[in-house]
Amino acid sequence: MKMLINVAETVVADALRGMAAAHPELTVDVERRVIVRRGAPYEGKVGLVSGGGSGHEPLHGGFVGRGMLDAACPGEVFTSPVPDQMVRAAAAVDSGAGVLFVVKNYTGDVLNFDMAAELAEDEGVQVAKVLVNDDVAVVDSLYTAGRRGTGATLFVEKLAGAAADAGAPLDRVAAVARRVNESSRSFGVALSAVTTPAKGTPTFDLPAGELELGIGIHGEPGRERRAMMTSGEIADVVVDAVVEDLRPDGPVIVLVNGMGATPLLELYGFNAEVHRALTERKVPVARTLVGNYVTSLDMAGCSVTICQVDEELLGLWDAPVSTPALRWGC
Amino acid sequence: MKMLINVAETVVADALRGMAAAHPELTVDVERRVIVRRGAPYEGKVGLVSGGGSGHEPLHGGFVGRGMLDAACPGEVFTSPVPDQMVRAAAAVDSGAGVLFVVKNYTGDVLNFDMAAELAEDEGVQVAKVLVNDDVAVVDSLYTAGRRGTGATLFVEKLAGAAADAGAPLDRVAAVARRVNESSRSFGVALSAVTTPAKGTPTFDLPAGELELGIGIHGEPGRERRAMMTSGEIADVVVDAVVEDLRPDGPVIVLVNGMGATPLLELYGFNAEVHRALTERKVPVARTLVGNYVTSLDMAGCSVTICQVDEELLGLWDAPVSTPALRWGC
Amino acid sequence: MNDTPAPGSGIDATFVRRWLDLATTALDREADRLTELDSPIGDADHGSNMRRGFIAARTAVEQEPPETPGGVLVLVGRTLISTVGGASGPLYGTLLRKAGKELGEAETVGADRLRDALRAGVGGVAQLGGAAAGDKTMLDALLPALDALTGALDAGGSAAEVLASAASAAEEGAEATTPLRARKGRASYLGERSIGHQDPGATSAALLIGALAEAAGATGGGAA
Amino acid sequence: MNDTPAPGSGIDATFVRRWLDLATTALDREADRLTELDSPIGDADHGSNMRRGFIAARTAVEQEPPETPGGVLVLVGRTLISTVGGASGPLYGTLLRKAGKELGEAETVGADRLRDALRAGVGGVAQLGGAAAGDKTMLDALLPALDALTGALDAGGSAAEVLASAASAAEEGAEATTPLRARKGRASYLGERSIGHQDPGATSAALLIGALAEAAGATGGGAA
Ligand SMILES: Nc1ncnc2c1ncn2[C@@H]1O[C@H](COP(=O)(O)OP(=O)(O)O)[C@@H](O)[C@H]1O
Ligand SMILES: Nc1ncnc2c1ncn2[C@@H]1O[C@H](COP(=O)(O)OP(=O)(O)O)[C@@H](O)[C@H]1O
Ligand SMILES: [Mg+2]
Ligand SMILES: [Mg+2]
Ligand SMILES: [Mg+2]
Ligand SMILES: [Mg+2]
Repeated sequence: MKMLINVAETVVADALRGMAAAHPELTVDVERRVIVRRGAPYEGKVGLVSGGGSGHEPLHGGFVGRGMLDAACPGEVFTSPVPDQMVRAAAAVDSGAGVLFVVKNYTGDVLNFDMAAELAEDEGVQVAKVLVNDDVAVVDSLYTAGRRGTGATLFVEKLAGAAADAGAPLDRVAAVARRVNESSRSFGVALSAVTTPAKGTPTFDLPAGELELGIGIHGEPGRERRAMMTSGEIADVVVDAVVEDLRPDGPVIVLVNGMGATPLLELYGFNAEVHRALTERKVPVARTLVGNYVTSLDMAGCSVTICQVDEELLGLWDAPVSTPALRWGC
Repeated sequence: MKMLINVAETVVADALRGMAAAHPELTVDVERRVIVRRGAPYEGKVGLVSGGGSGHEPLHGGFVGRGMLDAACPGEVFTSPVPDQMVRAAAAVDSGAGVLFVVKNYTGDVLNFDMAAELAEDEGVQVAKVLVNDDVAVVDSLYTAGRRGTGATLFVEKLAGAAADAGAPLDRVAAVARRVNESSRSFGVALSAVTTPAKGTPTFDLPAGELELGIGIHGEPGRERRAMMTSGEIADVVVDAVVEDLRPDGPVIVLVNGMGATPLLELYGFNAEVHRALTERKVPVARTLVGNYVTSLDMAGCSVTICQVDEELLGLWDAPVSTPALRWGC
Repeated sequence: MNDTPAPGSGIDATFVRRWLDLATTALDREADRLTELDSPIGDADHGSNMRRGFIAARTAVEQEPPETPGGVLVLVGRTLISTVGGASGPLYGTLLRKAGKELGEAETVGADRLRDALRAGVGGVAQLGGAAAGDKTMLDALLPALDALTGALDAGGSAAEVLASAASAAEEGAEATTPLRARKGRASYLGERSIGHQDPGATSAALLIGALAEAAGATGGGAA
Repeated sequence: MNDTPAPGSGIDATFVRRWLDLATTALDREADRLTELDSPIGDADHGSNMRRGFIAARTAVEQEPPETPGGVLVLVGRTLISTVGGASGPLYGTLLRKAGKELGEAETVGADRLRDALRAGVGGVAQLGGAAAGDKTMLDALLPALDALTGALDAGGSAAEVLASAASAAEEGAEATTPLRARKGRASYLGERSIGHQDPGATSAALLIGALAEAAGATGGGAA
């Protein structure tokens, strides 16, 4: 598999140099792997810090800016960052109002952010954490590490970011973040496997006529393999999965997310089917976002995340945001 | 090759339905294939209309909105639209101030837009045209159809759109568009071939250890095949090609563009090398845009476009824009 | 092909509609091959372009059948312009629109007028696209077809003979594009690398002329 | 391995540094295999994670070598936490940090203290990760190693013998993860589909214990 890289070892550092070059509104510490919103800490504002393995771009670095994250900590490809990064990020963005860690529910992320929270608190930063675990493909029971954090991360970062931007205190921002997570569900489908720079070959074999249902964002196989389906059939399966789990009784925001290599033309076509499927299931759609936002390197495929919203959450969604990858209202 | 589609025949119509569902700020005529900015025509404002084959998303439909296009006409995949679409679009956005057609230099686009311009003028719309032909990979001579229009289309649409937004008359908007085109150069590289929905298999064979230099955005092979290179080496080739042709003597805006399937992580890493290469060649970079903007379906690869800017053009670049795919300042 | 009588006294709207049917069938059958030819030196859409356009044209003609051969050709040409897009849409649309206009209001025309019509159409293509013989385009099938038709006509052949010789000339012309280096259309971007591939537009042009011979009861060029 | 004398009277900082060297070499050599194991049931990074961490740890120890075996282990653990990330970083970091802390300030310790250290480390892993025996994790190599070491010690074996039996137990434990269904870590997402693949973390744990035996002059577990 060909890649537009120098060598596998420097992929993350190279990308950070490139982010620094493209985004003067961000302070990128390439060596220590922390991306901070220029001007942070903002007086009186709760700081939002997230991070995770690289390979999901624009998540998280592309969401640093007004109305979303104050800092992001990119790990190696598909490898959670180390505590040092989050400790440094917390110190850089804490104005005294405290810091919220947005953590996707993976063993590695949880452990590293937990360690970082302890260390940051030792240094006098008040830290709250929210765990994002929206992926209904994972049967949440004693027998798994629990539901993965996927597309809902964007919703949590956006809505909690808007709350922080509006001046809400730490407990309030954390409460919004948790409510968003509880109101969100995701399900993903892969049409191709992922090739990581380190491995150089696809992580699994996916024959021509088949797809994987219930995949995550790390190139892991899903829960089930099926014969290839049409976009309409896939939308039915995916929408069923999220709607039956969330059982929304009000309007939702929908994220129709590309895994990285699926053309936008196809994603928009898929969005039409997702809307059709939601309408058939009597779920009103308040807002829609279509694009590659929570990706899995060069994987072809898509995921759908829905988040049920009330007036407050919808207002937070519509609030101004100005980051490399998500921008409106300012 | 698996695709997230229903059937090849409905790919464009499905995508338009999906755009309509995602973007209430656009009026999407799915049957007649015209995407119009809601509220158009805007009193006294020159209308900007573009279009071309589908498969390059977000170009052009994703650039409809304030400060950029008033309407876009998507053709079939990799097939220029038919005149009826542009005639309808022109009628929908003309406030009496006239309409500028932004046309990428391909035989099909040129012929169809020319026919449309004649027909629209018959209907009383004043039409100006600008031909975008920035691709230095095409040896422009009597023996080719001339340089292709690629990445500079984004610059032309953005800067001419800003001029129109600021109230400039048609001849002035057209002059800006032509100046932007003349100040821009592009060069593209493919790491994989394209698979169109209609064909279902890659348009050409690209073995594991090789890449194509000087490709366009329609899955055509390039001018030359070479052994795979590092991102830094590719940046040197690409930057040499555009800089030696444009010979800029002032600051440039850079578009580091993904062809569709190259992960954003790699694109940012490539951007670092492009900046390095430009700096080594003493070309100052005023602004940078990194992302998938002028794509070629599921092609892996990238292109670089530079546009030399003066104060005026830079101001037009920084002016507010609010479209699905490009948004800032408002 | 034995059940389609030669156009006897002349070429009428029914003849042109038979041609349209045969051409549409041939393009539908050969669409994948045309797209395949458009892959190494193009953008892999010529077959679907032509199929889409001719199916739309046939539908348009069936819905409101014009009464003159010229009327049918003009309607086909207009429909191609409105439904195909790409380079081939305006070019083939112009070919047929100009040819139809040349035939005027006549209800029946002879092979000599057909030659005039083809000449007008081919002239329109050359003017619009700016290509010349040897540029590796549809003209490299159309021009030899026009020449052969003219020659056979001068030699006093029957309509079927005249069209059969046009069909073989078109087919030979299409095949002869393989060694050429493209100078027009997107194949020209490839420079030297365009050599060694048959031009898709010349190939579809040969199919269209073949269908003409077939409509006249000559052996079909549908197998071009 | 014949040139590395058994640790005679006890285990000192030099011994632990020898272990670190051997472990780093083994992980470097086996990195691709570990990543390969992490592909069907994980995210294809375990080998590069472990190699990156141990190379950093060896560098850290070389730059400022601690003088006690506990000191070396604590430094290795801290470095892993600061350089690996993922699940394995905090878990292996905790394993070695806890083990090192258990050894305190002693300059030389016997095999019994090594057992105590391993027990403390393994306990730390279990507590941090919440996994139990049979969950298809690194614990499925570490727990059998601890048991075997304890048993061999009780039976009065030499340090080399004791560590050799720990190494074989770890290796058997790693192999025995194949039929298990994962209940922790990202392999657990796969449910039934995690069955039939050897756990990468258990495999790297066996390499680490193998390097311990190797450092003591027993035949190397580096080939786990
Ligand atoms: N300037 C031209 N003059 C005549 N024929 C042309 C010209 N440019 C392209 N063609 C013909 O059009 C064919 C391609 O048609 P098609 O694939 O449908 O359009 P596009 O190139 O826009 O994808 C070419 O094979 C060639 O025969
Ligand atoms: N909760 C846990 N307790 C113990 N070991 C675990 C746990 N979760 C994962 N592991 C171990 O970690 C290994 C994976 O490590 P690695 O691939 O480096 O991290 P990640 O899963 O974050 O990519 C697994 O093979 C397993 O042995
Ligand atoms: Mg990982
Ligand atoms: Mg085309
Ligand atoms: Mg074509
Ligand atoms: Mg892993």
